[in-house]
Amino acid sequence: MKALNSGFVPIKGTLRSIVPMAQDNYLFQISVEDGSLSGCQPGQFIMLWIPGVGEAAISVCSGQVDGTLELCVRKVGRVTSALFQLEEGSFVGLRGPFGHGFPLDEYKGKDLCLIAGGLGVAPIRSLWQYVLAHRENYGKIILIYGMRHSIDLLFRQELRVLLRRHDIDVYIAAEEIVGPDLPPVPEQLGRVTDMIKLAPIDQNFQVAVCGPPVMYQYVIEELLAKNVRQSDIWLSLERHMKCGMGKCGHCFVGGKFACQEGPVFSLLELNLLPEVIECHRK
Amino acid sequence: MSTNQPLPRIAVHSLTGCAGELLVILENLDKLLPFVHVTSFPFAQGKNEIRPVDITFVEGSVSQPHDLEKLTELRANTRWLVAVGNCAVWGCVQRAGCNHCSVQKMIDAVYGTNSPIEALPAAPLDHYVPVDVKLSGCPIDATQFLAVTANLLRDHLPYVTHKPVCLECKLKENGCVLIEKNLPCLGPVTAAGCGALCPSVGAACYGCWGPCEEPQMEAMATILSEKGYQLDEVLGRLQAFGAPKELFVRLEKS
Amino acid sequence: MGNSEKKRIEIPEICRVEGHSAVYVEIDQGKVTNVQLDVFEGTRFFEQIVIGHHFEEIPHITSRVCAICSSGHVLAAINAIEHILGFHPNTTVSLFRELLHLGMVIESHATHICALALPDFLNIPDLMEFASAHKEEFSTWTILRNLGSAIQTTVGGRAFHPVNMHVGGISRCPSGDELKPLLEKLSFAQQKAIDLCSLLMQFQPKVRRTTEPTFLALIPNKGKYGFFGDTVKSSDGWEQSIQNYRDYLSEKSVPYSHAKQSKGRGKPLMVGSMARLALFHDLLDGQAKHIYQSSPLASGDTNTILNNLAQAIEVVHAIERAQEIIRVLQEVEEPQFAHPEITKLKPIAGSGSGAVECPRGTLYHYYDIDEAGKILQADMVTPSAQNTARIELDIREVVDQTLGKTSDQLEGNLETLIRAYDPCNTCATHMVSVNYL
Amino acid sequence: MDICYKFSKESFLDFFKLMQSFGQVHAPVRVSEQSFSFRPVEKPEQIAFEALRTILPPKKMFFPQRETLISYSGKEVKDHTPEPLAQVLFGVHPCDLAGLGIMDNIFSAGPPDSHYLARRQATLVVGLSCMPDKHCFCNSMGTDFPHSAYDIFLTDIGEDYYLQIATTLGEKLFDPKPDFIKTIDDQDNQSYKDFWTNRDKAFTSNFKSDNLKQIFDLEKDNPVWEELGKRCLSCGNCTPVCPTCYCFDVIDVASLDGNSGSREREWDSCQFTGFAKVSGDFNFRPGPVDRLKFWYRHKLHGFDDSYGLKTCVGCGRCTVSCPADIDDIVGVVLRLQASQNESKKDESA
Ligand SMILES: Cc1cc2nc3c(=O)[nH]c(=O)nc-3n(C[C@H](O)[C@H](O)[C@H](O)COP(=O)(O)OP(=O)(O)OC[C@H]3O[C@@H](n4cnc5c(N)ncnc54)[C@H](O)[C@@H]3O)c2cc1C
Ligand code: SF4
Ligand code: SF4
Ligand code: SF4
Repeated sequence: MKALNSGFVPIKGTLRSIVPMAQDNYLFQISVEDGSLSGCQPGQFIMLWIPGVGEAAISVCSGQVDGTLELCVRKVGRVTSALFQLEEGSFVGLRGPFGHGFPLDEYKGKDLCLIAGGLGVAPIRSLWQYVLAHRENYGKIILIYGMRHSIDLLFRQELRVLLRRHDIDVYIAAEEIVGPDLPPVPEQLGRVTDMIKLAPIDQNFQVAVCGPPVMYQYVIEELLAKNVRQSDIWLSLERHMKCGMGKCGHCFVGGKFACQEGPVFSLLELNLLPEVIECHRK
Repeated sequence: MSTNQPLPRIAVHSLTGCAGELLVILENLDKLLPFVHVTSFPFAQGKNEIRPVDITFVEGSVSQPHDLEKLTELRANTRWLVAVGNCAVWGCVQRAGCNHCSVQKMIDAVYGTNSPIEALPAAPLDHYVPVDVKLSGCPIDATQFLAVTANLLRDHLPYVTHKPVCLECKLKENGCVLIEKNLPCLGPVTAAGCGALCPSVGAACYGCWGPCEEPQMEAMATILSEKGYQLDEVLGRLQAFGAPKELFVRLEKS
Repeated sequence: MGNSEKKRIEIPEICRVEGHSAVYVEIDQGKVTNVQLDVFEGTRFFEQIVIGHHFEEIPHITSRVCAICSSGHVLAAINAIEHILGFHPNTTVSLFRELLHLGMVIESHATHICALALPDFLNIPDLMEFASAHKEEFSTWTILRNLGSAIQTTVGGRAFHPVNMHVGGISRCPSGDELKPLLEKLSFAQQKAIDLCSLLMQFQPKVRRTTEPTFLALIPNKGKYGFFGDTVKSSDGWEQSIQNYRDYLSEKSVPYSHAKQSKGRGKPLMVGSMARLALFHDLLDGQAKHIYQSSPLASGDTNTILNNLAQAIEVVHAIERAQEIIRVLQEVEEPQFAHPEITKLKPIAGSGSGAVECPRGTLYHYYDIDEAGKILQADMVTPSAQNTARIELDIREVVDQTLGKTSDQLEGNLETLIRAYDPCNTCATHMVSVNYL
Repeated sequence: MDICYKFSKESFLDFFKLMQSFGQVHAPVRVSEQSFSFRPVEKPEQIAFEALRTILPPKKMFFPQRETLISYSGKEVKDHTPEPLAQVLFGVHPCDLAGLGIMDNIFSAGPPDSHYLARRQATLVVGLSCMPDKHCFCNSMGTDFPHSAYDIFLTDIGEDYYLQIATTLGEKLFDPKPDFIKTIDDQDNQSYKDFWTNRDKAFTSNFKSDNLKQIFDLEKDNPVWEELGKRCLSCGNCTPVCPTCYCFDVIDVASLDGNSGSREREWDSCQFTGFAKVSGDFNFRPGPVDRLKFWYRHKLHGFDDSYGLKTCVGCGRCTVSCPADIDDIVGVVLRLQASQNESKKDESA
């Protein structure tokens, strides 16, 4: 066997545009030299590298990736803060795409419910862009998007457009109205679970979920109450990740590497150890 | 960095401590000098101005009102405040001392009851002001200091972990002194960074880098008492280098 | 300046010394009425901190009194405790301890001479200029301090706050292979140290005081110039066992400073390199002896400024002695892996003292231990505390002589004078009261 | 089929020289009263043949404790995949061979790890038979006999070593066949068989491993976990010493010039608090109980899903390296199995 190239060498990317969306949440557009990311699927992620600082796992946020991709990032720590300091034209490194995204084949011909909590909207957005671009392949489409404060609403303009469409049912609610109102929706106040209760979801739906770790437990309960099958609930799990290649072990969850076999899993696939869904804040 | 930009400015100061960090910084100054402008470093140079700087390294604990005034002034004049050394991060041995004897009692004993001299119970910097980066060590590790400075010079937060000394000890492939020699090694509850210096020479870690992330103090005490160490001696050892009292609440109850 | 004028000279923070201190001088009717050396380093109460700890922990804790002379505080504590427990280390252990100490002496003296004192003679305002405009001196410092720190790292396990030195011995003897690179470094640094002596001999002292000092230092073991011993000798002609240090050293606190002052039999003392050389120069050999004989020190000049030169001569001596020790240690037969040389000591109730000659002078540690091995009482007397009264006296004399000159120059001169003592203010402020009987 | 020969222990030096002709030899060396380590050796006398387990397993040869992955200067990124360097790893016991086999699987699966593979492929692995002590339980894990991952294996059959050659790399070493290598006869084959049969009998630790998944699933709330969790120091000693633990952290090291630096990886441990933390400080395994349980499951059946492997090879390293005496895998499994049997009895009663 001959020596291989290290999977740790990043692809060169250039920061093309930076669009503030909400406080500490920006949309970054990055162009990639060699087009090697063009096969990206909704739900997959890349490792974004800021030299000298480190890498962070970031979901691909645009439905289609050719020369450029979009990343929606929240400033929470070292790498993300360093990204926020960069200017247009800066160099960043990218590795990926990694993992299995949402099961697009499985979804074909079925009703879809996309559920996003907070920043979880990032991969969900790539999914809605994708399914809307291939609208004819799907049945009903419901989008549920909840957040803590209305001021944190991301993709405001895009959602306004979606709200006007008749081929997608959009539910948006915040737990509290802080700052500007939400776009015109019937119920502004509430949690994701309240919207699941309201929405006409039944056992024929395929459901895609992404949100903060605490959300999953409650969303699953609500969906099961609506008779959605475990095998039809698809969860995108956030785990600590260092390599993306099923080696560093940080994302190992219930017998699986989230980075390679996930981050999207069907509830049925997941070994129901407490640590898969439950989490603690310390 | 382009060459016509002014160099980032740094300041190095000490409150109450052993000057160890000053010494480490002084000894590594030749590596730093091409990339920084030292605006103040009273230990090492005669001309010192207090003015806004990018990074301020502060050694020592806050142990008297004068320390506090100085710290407040330094904080107000810096973008990044870096606590260097166990004294600044945890309070080191003088904080442990304050655990078993009140400062006022000590002052009275030394300088008499009417002494104008004031002292505060030794405390780490973050008891009084926000601290951006904590770099423990007694003394700090020069390599880590330079790496952290390299990040700060670019305005980036450095990656500082608080895994236990045992990790470094095993990476060096030392025989475990806790197991092989029954020594009271505190490696399991002490933050790594030193490169497991003590176990590497066959001695017990005595905790000079301060506690690791979420140290399992109760388990440590159990294991040491099983080896025949008295609980009060164990507690003394565990607290000697400034580990905060809160970590021992449950232990002291039992 | 009119004679009736009241004047106050203040140096609110003395730079380029270890720790924090200030000087206040009050002048009235053309005479100095008051001199205060205020050490405002925060107090740390080490004698209190160690109480209740097991004797095995003490060297690690007392090491933290001061980074610059940490090995001294470690060895003084070990000496005191081993004295109480009646333990005598074997030759290997003693030699390693001495080697560690020499490493500290080299590093401390080099840093003091080159980085803290030389800028006065060379008129260097800041480090940047030191590094760029005086490459030669800067590199001498680098070479010497790297040497000192390499010795301490090899023997003690790190550059200061050694991890390898314990009550009862040392936990891992460095192997012959590890010692070998030190020999190369030592022989390379030797010439640098000699050159440094010559450089210092060129400078004219800026100040001169009048009263002859009383020197005090440990009589070195084994009749060779060195830093360990059990008895002190005074230039006033008396000798005393360090076990009775309270009989000849009085310590008092002064209201204006966090540091206490010691006097020897009621007189201000001078301890440190100059004291050691003045008392024991006849025990020197090799190059160090040569240099001493050609220096103003040999002709009895006791100007404080010459302390820097005395330190440089001690560096030359330390380098020669370290080479000698390493050659002996290399002969020690060695098992396959670096072996421990340590005895687990059983606690015995009792009390006693230990002392070493630190770079700045004699350092005393005293402990009282209970039958479980816990510290009941402790006392530490540092060289800086012993020198303080003498520094104040010097300041008074220098100010008296120079009254009338511009205060700018005077302040600079005072700083130079104080710096020559290499006062270590963190050492000086460790203390808590001990009630003498 | 392995090619089999033998050589006299007296001619070990010849064998050693042969190994040296391939590359630098690494073998177990005594580093303290009780411990051994794989280190470079220059002569046979340095080898500690009596070493049962080294502190760190042989994985460190291919997956070093810390290594540079890439370095950069400006936008230029340099790959640090090592140049293959011929070396010999001597004295690997069957459990460690099994461990290497598992590591080979993991590091070549998915996107393969070029760093591990480059070193691994250039290394000649020479196995050596051993006699178990009370902490060995490779017999329970089915790793007590050399299956794979070696090029050459030596079995101690008294005066001689029984020599098995399993790969072309190994075969080439004996081409042309040196004089000290002798052909084997029936007597030698019998001695070989006797050795392994006797060794089988020497095990004192034992459990049956066919129901591990079952007991870990069913006994996940067994009080044993709380009991162990209370003692666990979260010191992470159990993971670096494991032949099949491979978790790592990746660290960017920036240079002072602000323009260059490197990315390095260093071994990490799932027993540390921060290991599974995600942003917002959410932790999926916040306490020692959770982490310990995770580790036990992962070692004893975790890979039933991903690779179809149990990753514990029964070397006993975690047991002897745990300062809290709680990594007694045999003891824990036996206790869990006993609880299972109890509950079965209760039900039938
Ligand atoms: C599959 C996946 C997709 C993600 N997609 C997005 C996205 O689209 N947009 C976005 O803003 N964020 C996303 N994240 C989260 C993002 O990776 C983390 O917030 C980021 O790594 C934090 O990096 P940092 O250096 O800024 O923070 P740090 O300074 O490293 O740490 C801040 C906190 O984040 C935790 N953390 C560190 N590394 C990781 C990690 N690799 N994964 C999770 N938490 C970590 C730390 O424990 C700490 O609590 C995603 C994570 C995963 C696993
Ligand atoms: S010697 Fe100390 S630091 Fe090293 S593994 Fe043992 S307990 Fe941990
Ligand atoms: S092993 Fe422990 S006591 Fe020793 S240097 Fe490291 S942190 Fe300090
Ligand atoms: S199981 Fe033992 S070795 Fe592992 S982390 Fe816990 S105490 Fe340390």
